[in-house]
Amino acid sequence: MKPGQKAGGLINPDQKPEGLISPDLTRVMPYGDSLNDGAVQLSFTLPVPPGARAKEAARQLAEKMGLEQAQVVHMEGIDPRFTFFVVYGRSRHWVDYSIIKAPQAVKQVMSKQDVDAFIRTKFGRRLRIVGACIESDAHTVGIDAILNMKGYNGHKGLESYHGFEVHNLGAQVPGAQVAAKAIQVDADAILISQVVTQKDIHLTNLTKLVEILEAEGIRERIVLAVGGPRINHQLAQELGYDAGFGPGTYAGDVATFIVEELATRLETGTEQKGG
Amino acid sequence: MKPGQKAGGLINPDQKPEGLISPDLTRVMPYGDSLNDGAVQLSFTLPVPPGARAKEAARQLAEKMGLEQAQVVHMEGIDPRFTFFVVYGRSRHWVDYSIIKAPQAVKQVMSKQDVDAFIRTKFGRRLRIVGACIESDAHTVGIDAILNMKGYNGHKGLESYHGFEVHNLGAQVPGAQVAAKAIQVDADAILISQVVTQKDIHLTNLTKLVEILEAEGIRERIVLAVGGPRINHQLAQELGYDAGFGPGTYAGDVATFIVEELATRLETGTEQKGG
Amino acid sequence: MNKCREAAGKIVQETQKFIEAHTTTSVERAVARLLGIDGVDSQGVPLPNLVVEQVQQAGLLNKGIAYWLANGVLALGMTVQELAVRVGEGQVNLVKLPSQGIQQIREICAGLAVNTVKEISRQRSRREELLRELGEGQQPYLYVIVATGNIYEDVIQAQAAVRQGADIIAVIRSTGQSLLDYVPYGATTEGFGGTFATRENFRIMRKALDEVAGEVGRYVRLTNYCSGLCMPEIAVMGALERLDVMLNDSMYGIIFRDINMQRTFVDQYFSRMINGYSGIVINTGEDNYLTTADAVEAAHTVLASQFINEQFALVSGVPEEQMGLGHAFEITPELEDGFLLELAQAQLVREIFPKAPIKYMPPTKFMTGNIFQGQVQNALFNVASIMTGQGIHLLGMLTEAIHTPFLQDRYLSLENARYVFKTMRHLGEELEFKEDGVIQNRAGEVLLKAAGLLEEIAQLGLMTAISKGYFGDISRQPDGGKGLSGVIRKADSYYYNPFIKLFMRGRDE
Amino acid sequence: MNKCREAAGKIVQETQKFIEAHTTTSVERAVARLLGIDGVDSQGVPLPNLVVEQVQQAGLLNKGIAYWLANGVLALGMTVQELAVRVGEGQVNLVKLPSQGIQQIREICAGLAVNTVKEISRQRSRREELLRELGEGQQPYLYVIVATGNIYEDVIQAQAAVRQGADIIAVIRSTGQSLLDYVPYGATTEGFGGTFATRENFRIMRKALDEVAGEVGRYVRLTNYCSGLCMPEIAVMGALERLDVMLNDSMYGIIFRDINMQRTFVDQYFSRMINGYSGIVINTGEDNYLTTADAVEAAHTVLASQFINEQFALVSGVPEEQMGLGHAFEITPELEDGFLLELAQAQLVREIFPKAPIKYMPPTKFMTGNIFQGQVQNALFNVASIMTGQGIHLLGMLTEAIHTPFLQDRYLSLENARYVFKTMRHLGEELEFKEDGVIQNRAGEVLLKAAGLLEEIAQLGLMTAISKGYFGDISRQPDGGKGLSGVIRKADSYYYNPFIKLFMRGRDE
Ligand code: B12
Ligand code: B12
Ligand SMILES: Cc1ncc(COP(=O)(O)O)c(C=O)c1O
Ligand SMILES: Cc1ncc(COP(=O)(O)O)c(C=O)c1O
Repeated sequence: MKPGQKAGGLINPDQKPEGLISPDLTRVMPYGDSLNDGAVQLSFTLPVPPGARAKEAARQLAEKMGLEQAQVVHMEGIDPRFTFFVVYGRSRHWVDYSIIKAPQAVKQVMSKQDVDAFIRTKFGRRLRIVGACIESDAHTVGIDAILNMKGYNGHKGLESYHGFEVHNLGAQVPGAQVAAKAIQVDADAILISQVVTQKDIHLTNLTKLVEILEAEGIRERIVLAVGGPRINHQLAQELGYDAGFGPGTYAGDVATFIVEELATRLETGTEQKGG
Repeated sequence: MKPGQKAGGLINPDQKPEGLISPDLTRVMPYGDSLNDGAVQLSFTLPVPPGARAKEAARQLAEKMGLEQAQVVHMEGIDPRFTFFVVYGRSRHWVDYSIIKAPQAVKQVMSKQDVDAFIRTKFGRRLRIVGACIESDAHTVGIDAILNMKGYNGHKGLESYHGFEVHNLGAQVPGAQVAAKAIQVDADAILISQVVTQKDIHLTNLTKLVEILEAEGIRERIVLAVGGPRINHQLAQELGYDAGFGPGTYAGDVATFIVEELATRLETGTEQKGG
Repeated sequence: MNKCREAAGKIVQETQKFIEAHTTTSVERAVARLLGIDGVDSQGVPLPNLVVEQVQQAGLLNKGIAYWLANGVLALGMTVQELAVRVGEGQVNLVKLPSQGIQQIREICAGLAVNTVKEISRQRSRREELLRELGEGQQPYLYVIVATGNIYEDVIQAQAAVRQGADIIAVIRSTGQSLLDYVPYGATTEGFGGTFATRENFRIMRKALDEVAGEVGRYVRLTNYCSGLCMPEIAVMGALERLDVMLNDSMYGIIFRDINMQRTFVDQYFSRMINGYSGIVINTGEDNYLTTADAVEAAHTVLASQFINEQFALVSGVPEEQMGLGHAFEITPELEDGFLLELAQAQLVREIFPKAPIKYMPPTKFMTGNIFQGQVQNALFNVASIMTGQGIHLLGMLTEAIHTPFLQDRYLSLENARYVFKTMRHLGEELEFKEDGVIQNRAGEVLLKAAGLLEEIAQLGLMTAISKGYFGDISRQPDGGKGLSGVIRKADSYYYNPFIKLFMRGRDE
Repeated sequence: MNKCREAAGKIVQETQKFIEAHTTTSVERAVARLLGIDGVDSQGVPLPNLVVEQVQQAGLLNKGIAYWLANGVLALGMTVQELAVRVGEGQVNLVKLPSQGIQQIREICAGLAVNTVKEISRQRSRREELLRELGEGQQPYLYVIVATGNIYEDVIQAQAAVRQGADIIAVIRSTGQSLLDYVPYGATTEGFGGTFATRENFRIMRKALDEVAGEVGRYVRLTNYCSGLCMPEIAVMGALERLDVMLNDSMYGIIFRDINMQRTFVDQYFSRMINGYSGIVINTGEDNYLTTADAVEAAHTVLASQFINEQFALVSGVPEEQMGLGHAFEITPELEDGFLLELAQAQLVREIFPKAPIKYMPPTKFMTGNIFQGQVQNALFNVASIMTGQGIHLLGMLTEAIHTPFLQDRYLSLENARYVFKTMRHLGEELEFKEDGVIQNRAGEVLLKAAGLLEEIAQLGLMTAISKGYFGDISRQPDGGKGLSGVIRKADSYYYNPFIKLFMRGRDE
């Protein structure tokens, strides 16, 4: 560059180019170091030995995934038959963020006081909760975080609410046992936790429970919710649950959902229980 | 599971299921922990604030890239306007590995002795090489690894070959200077290195050099090769070079290419120089 | 330190009285296996279960299954396996057969037992031979898990890991297996979060590892779980199929699987006897406390449990060299100077159990979906391990919070550890902890609290202590939990189990 | 250690004689800027270049540009800037104007100079004020680069980094700028591997950082490169726009950019004077040796260069507290106990220059496309830094071998370092290195070799030593390289530069 040439475009310093900071929300693309550069990182293993052909295969795969200028930046044979790749590229794809909906079980989380007050006024009795980590799953930390007095991250669990009577059945509880307990205590809500997801075992377990509850004729009578690291509200609803809760859930979220849901049912005449 | 139920399928232990170890090479898919599970890891940043909608946007993007069961396993707001994601999913895509070609500049690398012997017998004179890291690029380690006596990883550089006379011009050499030097020493080959690739500066620099060489009328007379961490043979050819060399190249690779290429030209009558 | 050992000794001696007066269905099934029974009936029910159930239903298991089997063999003149098959077919009822002379019965048993014990010794010698021949990796051993649910995929993953430097391969069990009151049979391809522990699966993996060990010129150890309702049976399978390491804890099942404590105590005793004799290193499960409890507050409970596990191991004939006592790197990343506390604990355990191949577990509960940061957490864990010279180093996986390891996850973790271990190989020897500094003081504090805890437990008795929630904040009742119905009071001198003497004698020689 | 300092002192004194007898076009352009000239002509050529070239072409720059500008101001009765604009328009030739009295000229100059120097002092006070008001991060400071090539994207990236914990933001320059013999002008959006260093870009980033500093309640330092053919001019721009840190090395340009050594030595002297006076911390570039040389073999050359940089800094008025001497974590991961050598070096540098805010560079050349392993390499670098208490900690990026950092790369690196620094905060204080161990011995060895090297260089003279390839294995000739034509012998007492006294006095006060 000679002095006469300008170093880059000369721009009026007072006029910040707006595009840089306000992406078009109807066409949101990944961002690496420039708006809409589409920068994406990938890693995967292919069942082929390392070499120029393997590298090209990885590049082609990335291209099929919609990456332009895909660069295989790392290739390592991790076994005679397998090769690991790290790829960077520019995604052609975009999403229309402006129309994305991600329905949540709860809009506005109530405080513990408010929940208790709401229960007192609306129901005039304690609500009965049965909770469990079902079938082969023994990960109780999540459900305990929701149910136990102590709670999680400073958020007390449902046991600490005046308005709830909590029956925490613990780990590896067969679905039938959950149903039996719910019938025994005449539960208002059943809270399920599922953490292990390998080979979609959680879907199997959760579906099975719904079937049991239906067979026992109590599905309609109770609020049925599920939580876990790979659960979200939409998935839960697809599985026949009333609500689903993912990572970062606290007792307050599910408490709010339960009372609001029961109140709605009461109003629409679908809640039948007494005190 | 009751004792009567079998734990998984009962399989004849002597008959190893072949599919598990021999993937179909016409439909190669990523491998996580089971053949053809398509497991792929992604990470990227979107220019939207974190939240349920952002997570859903990330999931949709992964889906557009062809991932099934895409799981956003990590979401972190790294600025009020930007969110970082880690996603795992199962790629629907596959590549036909059986037909992949990845042409390389050299098929069979010759030893140093063989190259020298080849030069002695075929050309009967030393071949003259001009090397440089051109334009704004100052990364000389790569070109030095190829040219300098010392070489790289125990592979001596071209200077150590009897059959080459090497002129290493160093860093940030303008294209015009490369051409001048090549004319001055009546070079047989020009070796270029390009390391910085941001905003495709390497493409600009490399194209410019070809134009200069053509303008000087020497392009056809010399073997022109380029190397660098983001260079491969195909890209180089597209840019008008005779060969391209990527990471892990040693002097032997390029030496073999130069002598083979010059020999071919000699045979087909396109090489014109004397000793 | 001595106080701790004394108190733990007292605790174990007390419990040992109960243990020695009892047997369990799973101990007896293990005996049946040791006498030569294997396989399933036409419904897939394991034969050891069928024979033991038959005797138990008659209320006669208190004499020991060995007695009944030998009696049957004598009465019907067939092999034990044939006998079991007949039981399975409903053609024989063991307790209805005419009684044979007790002298003869014992002779038959002794003969069968010696054969099996010899086979176990052969496997032990084979291991020693291979170790001599091939050598082994440097400590800390690199230990990784495979957990695809499919034994054939596991083999692929395991062999790749070995080629990447792994010294120990653990085949993780499917969820739920620990609560099965039988051991599944055959090669299996459908587990959840792990692969079923079956004898055939053990065999397949053993063969695969021996193969790749030859290739890499390094003996590769195989690990499985000797835990749950079938502890002793799995110990038998492991002994016969030359497993090298077994997850085996005296209290894990009680606390984390709600298995009845009487059952667990009796089961662990016999299983450890077998492990001890087979030269198998046991791995205890103290790390599990820290997945629910806070690692800073509960550090002393880990140490206390290690002392108890040590004493239980000693009384069942497991030498110190086979005690892979467990602990874990589980302090929150948010704590300033948290690493100093991790170092203190790691160094403390290392010094208190100098001969034990301490098992060090990676961060798990503070791992997140941020796999990039996960690599860093695991790197610091690797640093702590090499600085303090741990024995068995379980590799943390960057995807811990996401899925059981992919092929590439294991490769990345192994690369991480190999680099850290190499570049810091002798760092521990170069450094001294400041006198009276944070690290030394922390170690002292943890030891002191452990001693206090152990003395309290010694006073209360172990069962009462557990029922009061002394471990993992979880309280279990002596009559609660799964498997109590399988606990049987021995018929004193009528009870017969030929293996106890053989295994315990083996140790004294 | 004392031997090293003495030898380095001698080396610098020798070179200083040459330096003080010369000026350069870039020193004079810096003076022009300090006197108030800014902007470009209609062709985009910077006015400081135009005025200096005009005088140089007349062969009269040996009196100093200050003389000619003041003369012009007096002769034409306009401001310096107006004068420069006219020169740009070809309407004025400075050397053709009637000579004014030398007394008046010096007065005019002194007046203009004092104004600028006051402005610089104001910026320095403003920095101190903001530091008092907002406070700052703990050392080691977290230093990250932005390098999008576009100043507006840089701002976005920089602000995000600060929110993630960064203490220092460096705007990396585009490739090639260091060889430009002028400073580009205005806001720029198209650089390669970096963003052009222009005064406007400095201003935009300074404003953005002050903004976000207020938000996070922590002063954020801004770094750029005072390096290349325009060293002194960039020093002026940095002083006026309140940069806080400047890459500024006495030999980097010679060795790594093939800039003429006479030019560099003269330029670095005046630029350091400005940096010193402005309270700007200089960062030296010894880390660069290790990107080409082997870190184990060449460790002592790093140390030797640090001693030389220290002495050059001292003679130009840079106090120790502003000397960010550079070194780097660049030992191959393949070397057993390599980390021990890294620790030895880091500790050594720390102890030899106790007041200097040592700049510690991350692994670069052994970084690969394996970003996951890159996180681990960077984690160990972070460990070494916190254990030895470095001052300025340049964050390694997991994508080092791939591209200049993405937004997420910086976030991941910051998270890495924040975690390591927190969990190991006082680890260094807890540990002692074994007497006579590997680490201590290595440190001793490196120091000894550095002393030997410095004494050899002192004997040879620095220019000869460089021409013999003593640094970075690269040999440069006194008459070779770029920019020699810009070196001018001062016309002894006729040479006039009002700033030297002002800046050097400022220091003594
Ligand atoms: C702790 C732990 C254990 C402990 C469990 C102790 C206990 N009492 O829970 C122990 C050591 C026993 C264990 C064992 C096993 N584990 Co585990 N374990 C973990 C670990 C490290 C942490 C899980 C945890 O406690 N998270 C903290 C809680 C608070 O988070 P959470 O569960 O997501 O809960 C939150 C939300 O999801 C939600 N939530 C959850 N449930 C519910 C319910 C309701 C109603 C609501 C409203 C909300 C809600 O709210 C909670 C608070 O915000 C994870 C790895 C990891 N870092 O995530 C592996 C992990 C979950 N385990 C795993 C596996 C495979 C196992 C084993 C099967 C391994 C084996 N084969 O031996 C065993 C067997 C367990 C079994 N039978 O299920 C895998 C699961 C893989 C998969 N995706 O399928 C993981 C991911 C580890 C891995 N990468 O392999 N484990
Ligand atoms: C060392 C280094 C430097 C040194 C260079 C010293 C020197 N004399 O070369 C210094 C410190 C000076 C430097 C400076 C800069 N660097 Co630099 N540097 C690196 C680093 C760490 C290593 C590069 C290297 O030496 N690799 C080793 C060699 C052996 O590998 P190689 O070049 O790929 O060569 C092999 C093959 O590619 C091939 N090959 C290469 N050339 C040729 C030619 C032929 C003919 C053949 C046959 C083969 C061949 O064979 C070689 C041997 O196998 C990389 C990061 C990294 N870890 O890769 C960054 C990196 C290359 N640098 C980078 C940048 C941006 C810069 C700067 C522009 C930063 C700045 N703005 O100040 C400056 C300016 C330099 C300039 N003007 O070009 C970026 C480039 C980003 C991009 N993709 O565009 C990188 C990737 C770092 C980063 N992430 O930001 N750098
Ligand atoms: C001692 C012990 N046994 C068993 C297990 C495995 O659990 P499960 O009971 O589900 O097989 C663990 C967990 O790590 C353990 O530490
Ligand atoms: C002192 C110094 N100046 C400048 C640079 C940057 O290089 P360039 O000359 O390309 O601006 C570096 C590189 O890190 C450096 O250390």
